[in-house]
Amino acid sequence: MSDGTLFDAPDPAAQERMVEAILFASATPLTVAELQARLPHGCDAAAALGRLTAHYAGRGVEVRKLGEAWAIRTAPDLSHLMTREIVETRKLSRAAIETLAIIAYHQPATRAEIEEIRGVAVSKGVVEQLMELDWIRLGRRRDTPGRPVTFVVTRGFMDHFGLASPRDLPGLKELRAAGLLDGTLPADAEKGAADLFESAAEE
Amino acid sequence: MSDGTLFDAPDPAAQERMVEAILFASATPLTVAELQARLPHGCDAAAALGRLTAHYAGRGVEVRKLGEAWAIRTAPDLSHLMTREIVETRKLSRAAIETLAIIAYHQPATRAEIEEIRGVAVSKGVVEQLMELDWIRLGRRRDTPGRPVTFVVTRGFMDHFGLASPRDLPGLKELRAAGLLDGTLPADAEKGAADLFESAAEE
Amino acid sequence: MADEFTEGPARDTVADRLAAEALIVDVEGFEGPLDLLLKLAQTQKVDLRRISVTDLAKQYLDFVARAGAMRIELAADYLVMAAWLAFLKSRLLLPPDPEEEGPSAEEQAAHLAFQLERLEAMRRAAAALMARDRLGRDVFARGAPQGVARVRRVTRTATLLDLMQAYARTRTRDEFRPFVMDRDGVWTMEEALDRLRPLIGSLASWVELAAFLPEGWNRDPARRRSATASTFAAALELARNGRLDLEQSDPFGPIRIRGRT
Repeated sequence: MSDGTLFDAPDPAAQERMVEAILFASATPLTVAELQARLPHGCDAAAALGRLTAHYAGRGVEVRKLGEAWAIRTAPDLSHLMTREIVETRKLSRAAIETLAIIAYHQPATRAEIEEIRGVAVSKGVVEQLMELDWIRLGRRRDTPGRPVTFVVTRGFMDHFGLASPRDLPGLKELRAAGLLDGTLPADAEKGAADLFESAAEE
Repeated sequence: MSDGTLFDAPDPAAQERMVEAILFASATPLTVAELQARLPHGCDAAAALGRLTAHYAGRGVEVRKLGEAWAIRTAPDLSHLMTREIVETRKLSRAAIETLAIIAYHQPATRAEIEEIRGVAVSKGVVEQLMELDWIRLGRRRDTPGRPVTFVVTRGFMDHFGLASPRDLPGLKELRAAGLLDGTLPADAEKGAADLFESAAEE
Repeated sequence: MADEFTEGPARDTVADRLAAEALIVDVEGFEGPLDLLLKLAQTQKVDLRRISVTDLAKQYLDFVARAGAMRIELAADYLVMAAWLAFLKSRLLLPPDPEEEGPSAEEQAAHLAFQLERLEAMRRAAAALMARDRLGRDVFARGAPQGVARVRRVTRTATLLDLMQAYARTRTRDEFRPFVMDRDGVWTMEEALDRLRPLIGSLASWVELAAFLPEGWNRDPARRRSATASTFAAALELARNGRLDLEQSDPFGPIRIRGRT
């Protein structure tokens, strides 16, 4: 590529085509930074994404924001046509589903916090299963005695459940308003959870 | 779905959306017959495919016929976006850095002169590598029997090493003062290097 | 973490927990005492915040008694909860003791109600989450993703320090000396050329080549041989370049040169 590209960025339509090609080719969502890194110098990935999203509104596939990343996905109303593509997944146990929900709504969440909410010990298999599904991962250790590990949800989780932001978790506002998300958490833990949501939203 | 679909086929735009979603999600190209089989009754897969192909003309991906089947593929002119170059930076080999140093200190230097100082043959690969790095280039041919080619350092070399001129390189005396040089110098080495600087400066 | 929740079922050491887990029997599909309590609370059909904890405690204790009668081995957690509920129930029924430290019975009951409400809320949230349009079930990713081909390119780099160290190395290395030709007894062709070039311009007549040997190179045979050879080679080179003419009248006779204008 010549040095000229440093100064002559491709025109907006060309940038949109490029983002379209890259997003189409990827099965996993890509962040704006990742897109930017693959575009020629001088391109504005965020602006191109905006135009592309508008272009695909109402089409059979759509550009979706999934957490901090973007992907093209089939329109949900066409799922009935996709029976052949459905991937049969092992049914999740009630313990796994509840553990996942607790991590998603309370993240970062320690094992002790999950156990306190569910009233039973978290079995090792559940955490492993959720990690294997790439729905949860380890967060930063909690800065409390014992420095317990925390769990947070992943980009894969946002992708799987079609969430544009952690704020889009169903019923999050109501749960928070009812004081059900921060009841017995120590003050610092509460702050930590709030921070995570904030920083995730800012990114 | 009600029996009504038997009689009320989805409108053309809806059919195009359906074909779009199916082609997008399919792992393999699909024939018109296969598309037809997956669309609701009354749909015209070929017509929808035609509209979809036209819609994608000139975009970052295109609807392409592959044998008897159809698929969405990256536009050929954007295929370069699908490769990612990983640039790895490694230290220059000892042979290369020594050859470069001799050229820098003695330029213009012939291959025979470099070999005489290093005591080993200069490999073609080393010279090519230094040329590729744009650190050395061919100088004027030496006006001696055989008219051997000479090597000189380039502007790129000075930029990389932050030198205004190769004459700014510390001489052997300074190298020794800086502790970079210990051991005994051949009697004429210092003088020789100085002489060469002079002649290089004259050019 | 568990420490701050002292009023709950005690969770002590890992060993205790492991022992407890070994005893766990999934009684009628309940996942632990809190789950069972929630189920029982829901039968009261009131807002969980207004639940009667004394009634709930009674229901729970009845359940545990029933299980005991049926010789169902209950996990330790259930029994710990039963003991704690029996204690809480008795405190709730007695007038509060002003001397008592720590949370009041009402506070403990309220906290239990809160826990039940929170567990229920998390269950609803989990159900709502699972009901979303999910990837691979309701929405689909690209069926034929195209990977990014990775092209590895290696560039080399060096610093000024590397360069200086390399040069110092070439000028000092031990094996350096043996490769330097000892030039004391050698008159190189370059030197001969340098000597010849300025002289031939004014050379209009034939002069013997031997006259051009440098001074002091005539006595020592080795030095003379070197000087003769290099001067001869230099003469050939200059003749080739059209700078001089060369002649020899007979084999092994003297070689003479003349400048060409």
